[in-house]
Amino acid sequence: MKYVTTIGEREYIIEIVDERHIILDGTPFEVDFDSVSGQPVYSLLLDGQSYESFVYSSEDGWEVLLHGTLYPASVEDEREKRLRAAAGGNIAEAGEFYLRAPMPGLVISILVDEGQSVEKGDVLVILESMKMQNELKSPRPGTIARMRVKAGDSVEQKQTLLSVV
Amino acid sequence: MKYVTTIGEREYIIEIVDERHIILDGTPFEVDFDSVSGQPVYSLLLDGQSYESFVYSSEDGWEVLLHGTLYPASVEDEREKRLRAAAGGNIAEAGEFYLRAPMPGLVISILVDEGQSVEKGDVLVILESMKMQNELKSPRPGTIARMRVKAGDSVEQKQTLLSVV
Amino acid sequence: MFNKVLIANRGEIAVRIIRACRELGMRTVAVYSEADRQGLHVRYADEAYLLGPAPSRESYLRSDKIIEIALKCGAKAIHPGYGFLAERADFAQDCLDVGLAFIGPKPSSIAAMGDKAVARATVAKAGVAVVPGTEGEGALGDEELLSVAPEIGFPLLIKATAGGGGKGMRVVHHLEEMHSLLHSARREAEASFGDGNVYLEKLVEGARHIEFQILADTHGNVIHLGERECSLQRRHQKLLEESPSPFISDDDEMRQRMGNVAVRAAQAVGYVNAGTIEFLVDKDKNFYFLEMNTRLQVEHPVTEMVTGVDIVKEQIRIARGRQMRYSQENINLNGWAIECRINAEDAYNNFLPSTGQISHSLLPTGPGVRVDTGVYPGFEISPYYDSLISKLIVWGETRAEAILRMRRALEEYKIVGVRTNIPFHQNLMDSHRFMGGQFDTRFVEERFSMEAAEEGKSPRPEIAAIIATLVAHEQTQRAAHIIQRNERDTSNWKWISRWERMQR
Amino acid sequence: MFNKVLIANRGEIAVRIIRACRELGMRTVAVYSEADRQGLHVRYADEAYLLGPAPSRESYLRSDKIIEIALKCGAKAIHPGYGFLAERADFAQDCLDVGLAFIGPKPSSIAAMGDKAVARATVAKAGVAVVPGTEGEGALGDEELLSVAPEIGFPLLIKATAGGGGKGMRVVHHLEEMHSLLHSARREAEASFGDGNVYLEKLVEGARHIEFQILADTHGNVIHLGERECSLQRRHQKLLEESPSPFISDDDEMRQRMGNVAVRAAQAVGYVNAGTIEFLVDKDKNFYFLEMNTRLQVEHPVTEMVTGVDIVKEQIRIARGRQMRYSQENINLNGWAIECRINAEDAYNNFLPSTGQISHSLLPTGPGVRVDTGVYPGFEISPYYDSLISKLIVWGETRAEAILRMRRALEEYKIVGVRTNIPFHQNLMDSHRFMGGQFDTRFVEERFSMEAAEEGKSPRPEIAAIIATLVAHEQTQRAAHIIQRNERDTSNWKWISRWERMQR
Repeated sequence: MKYVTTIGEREYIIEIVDERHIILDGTPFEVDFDSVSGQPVYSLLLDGQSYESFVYSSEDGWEVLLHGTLYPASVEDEREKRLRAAAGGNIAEAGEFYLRAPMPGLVISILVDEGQSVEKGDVLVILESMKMQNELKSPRPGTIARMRVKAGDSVEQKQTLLSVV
Repeated sequence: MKYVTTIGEREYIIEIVDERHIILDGTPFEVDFDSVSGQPVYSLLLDGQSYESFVYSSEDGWEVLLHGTLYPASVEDEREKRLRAAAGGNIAEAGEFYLRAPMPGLVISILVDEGQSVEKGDVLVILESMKMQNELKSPRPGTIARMRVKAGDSVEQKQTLLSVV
Repeated sequence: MFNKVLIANRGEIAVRIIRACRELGMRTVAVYSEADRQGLHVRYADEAYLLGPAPSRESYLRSDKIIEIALKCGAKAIHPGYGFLAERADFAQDCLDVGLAFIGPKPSSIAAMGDKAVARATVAKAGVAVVPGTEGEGALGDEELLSVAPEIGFPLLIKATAGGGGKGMRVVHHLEEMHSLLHSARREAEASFGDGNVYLEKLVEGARHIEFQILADTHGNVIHLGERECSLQRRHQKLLEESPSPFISDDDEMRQRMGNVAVRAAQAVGYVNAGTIEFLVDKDKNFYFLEMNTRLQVEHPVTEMVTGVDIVKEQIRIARGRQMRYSQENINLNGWAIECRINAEDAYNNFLPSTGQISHSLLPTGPGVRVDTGVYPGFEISPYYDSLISKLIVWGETRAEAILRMRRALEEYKIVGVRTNIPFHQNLMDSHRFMGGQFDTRFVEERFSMEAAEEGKSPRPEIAAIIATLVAHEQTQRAAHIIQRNERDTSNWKWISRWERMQR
Repeated sequence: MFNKVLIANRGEIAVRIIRACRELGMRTVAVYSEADRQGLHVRYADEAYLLGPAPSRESYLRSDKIIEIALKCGAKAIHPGYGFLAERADFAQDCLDVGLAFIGPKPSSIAAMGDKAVARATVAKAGVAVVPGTEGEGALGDEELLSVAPEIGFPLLIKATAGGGGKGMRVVHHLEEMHSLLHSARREAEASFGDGNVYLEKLVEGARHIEFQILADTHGNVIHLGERECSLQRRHQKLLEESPSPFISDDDEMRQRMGNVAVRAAQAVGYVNAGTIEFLVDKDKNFYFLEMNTRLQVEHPVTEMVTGVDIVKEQIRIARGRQMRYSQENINLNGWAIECRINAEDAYNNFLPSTGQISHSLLPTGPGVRVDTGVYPGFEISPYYDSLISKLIVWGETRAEAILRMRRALEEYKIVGVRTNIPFHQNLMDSHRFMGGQFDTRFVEERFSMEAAEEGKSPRPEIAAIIATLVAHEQTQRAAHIIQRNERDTSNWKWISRWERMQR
């Protein structure tokens, strides 16, 4: 099975030959890969080099935490890649962004109004949790839509607060 | 629900009123009982006194490990108790005893022959595991039957080695 | 003399205090909120009583209920830990009024030091230098504060009068922004301490935060246990502490000078039991009294590791009216200790608190490593309390050995279920400025970023790519229910564990 | 000078050594059997290579393969840990022959001390008293041993020439039983060391086992790090060690006298690196040389806790040709340390080994507690290797504090999935003879029983009865699928966790 894995700007062509062998950009390696205690912690032996990392699944793929560094990665098999190429561009980027509560908490204040246009990095909502006030920012420029909460509301984790179009 | 629980010589009448209340030999107590992380480790708050213990299920009931002391306990609801009274005596005591390997290992030697009569505590088999030689003894007097293994066999945990009738 | 102690706290510090009592042969009583039934302090204590619902105001801040429980269960003393009721003079007084020993200072000392304004005035009278700021009582209104601000000069700090730990604290750079900042500071202070009063303080830039541990007994003995370096903070929350301070290091003359001032400040309020004098130190080694924390500090273990003094046990002995077992001459700093505060905060997402159940954890162990924690696999990190999961403390013969040991301990430490700031500490350990001891209280926020830190390191994106691919591949196979038969023994249990995960 | 080390071992000691290398900035190479793919040493090392199937002879005893791996991966040194190849002179020689540093003594020293008979002759020549036993080379046949036995007198010990750790050791009370005991001893020795040779030794009754830690560098410096009390044994397996020994305690004159003899014994074989001289001490404080262990000891941490010396790091420095960082004057025993060996053995079932997967564990933490372990939740305890799960070590200012601390640590320690001997240690901590330091090498087997120990304590059968009943009740309800609705919040997650257990 052949995969195209992207980290940052760089693309890696990784072929999984069998349980014990892979080919990375044309170079073969012996692998012994195993999760630890069935947890999202993985132990990799790559030609004898021992690596251990956390792997989280994220909105747009995977996050690999290795030796105190986090690598966001997207993994596609060749078919998927062709499909996406056909569809053209990243839909997520163009589509509507939903701001969700990263943790349960109390909405202290909302700094924008519906229809207001915002820049990337603008603070949209202040959410209090664990006695700390946390600023939730806009990931991209756009216009505020669907205001779902108001100051004083307490919200659940992942609850949608508002959207940016 | 009413239970009769036996530890050693002593019998305790324990009525479980609801999630939070029990009656022990006529005395009511408030209880908050919970397993820790879904493990066989239990936290008991009894009128505010905090106890923590392991609970293992054993052949003839339960074993409670509390503050470094092991209490073998048998728990019966009243119906069971009546049934047993009717049946008369402990069947297990009278029945055939199967000696099972307490852990995987290698049978070093068998010190008895089929048909031989043994006393309680007689060594029946020597089993090697973790580089240690372990003596497996007879729990009661009887006669050796069904010899299932021979010296040199390696055996799995719980595998039957022989029986005493 | 009491021998049954109620611990009016939760989490790692409640566990720490229960252990000290245990080791002194005393009975322990825990109190807990509905969110903490499975807390370690409930499991480890001899007795445990429910306070109420999860929110602090309905549980750990219910001084009336706590005292009622103490009287009912026959506890003769109360240890408040830190936070919650630890620095509330009225609570300490209430304890004494009903005949309970309060394991801490006299109510009058708490009151004197608890109101930062009074505190500064008091120690100033004793000839201790203080940072410029609002004098007089701390209950000034916004208008007064806005008018006095220019005299102090910008940048300045808004601090909660009842505060501590950065709660309700704000930095003001211009008069314009001050009004809104006052507003949010008061709100946060109100939420945290039930007291919205704030005061102003000159912000000494490029300053270090260095504090001295004080012990004082009822026989008039007052000593200090040397300093703790606490400059590494984010949003005025300490993240890492060490003892000694690399800034003082082997300048024993400075250590003794600051220590003597700290002792004098404590004596100025007739202090008894354990306390901490916080100083601001500028680059020319001038130091100013900042505040006194009239309680056990989160970071007390680094002092224990280098002095060998068990501070909590000493607190209890002092509260029992005993003499301290140490005089100033006995106190030497041996080796070097570092503490990393492991918080349930996502180092890669603006340090947002992370909640959830800890499904798995692997603690660092071995020589020179100490972990103080109140959580374990299966425990739920709730949003109700602070995000401190554990304190990872290491000792080394030298600072270099301590740093190397902390690196391996951080790499070993695995916590699954919530995101943590462990990667932040790992990057900090690798930063040259930290290794060189070149940092001030603004370092983390202004001169340190995860990205920059990680650029410095030799990255292994290709390894990450391989791991991500193997995980994705495994997932695809699971989805397709490909369970291969006749696997070699060695990989059988691999399939089994996958199967288990499928069942979850 | 090497900076990449291969660790030819497994379990807690491999982890211990990897940590020391890490903290010295060296790269580490692990080797593992098919049963240990998930071992901590594999996870923590920079590199890891498969040796072969689970049985030791096909993996950890494959010296040829280990050396081959070292050369292939560019490791320049090998640390053997304890057991396996640690005391095989031929292995040490093989390393040197191919240019690998062996982190341990010279092959000649291992050979001299490894054959107990030669060892005794050697140190006797150096004027060190030895226990009466078979002289000459140890390869005597059964007939010779049977004939010489009466001269030594009964009771006597049969010990494996290649042995250690009680493997292949037997006590003989009468000539009649000696033949069969010789047989089983040789068989066990063969199985454990691949060498069935045994020798005889007078059994000094009421004796204590006290050993001295030796450090020697290549510059001719030889020092001792004080003693370890190792009398608490079962079937000649050490269960608990402490330093100092309560028998020597503050008798510094005796300590120095024994220490000097230990140093002389080490010098007699030109010893280099870390080693241990074992003595038998009778009640009149006469002491006899027993044997020298030419390796790192399982119980080395208690010495580290009281001396502050990191013995493994010192081993590596010595192997790199450096001078020791300590001279005899620097060595003082500070406070008291106790180590409990936590074994996968059922304390209530004749200490039978217990195997299985560790499903959950909660480590004791906090001040003065150290855990050295190679296992974690999810790890499988296999029958292939010894039953040591972890070493629980505590430090206290006094022996009393250490005992109290060990009690609370043992109570905190939770291991689910295998039975352990933790209850044994808990009862030992409560026994008056242990507290009083009144014990010899026969104490555990002859004067200590779990039952008797537990009778001493205030039993709580009614609490156990309630717990058993509640568990049985819960099980009945589950079986009946009674899942009550509309539970109060506080007990919801209780039902959830029950539900989860139902799904398992």
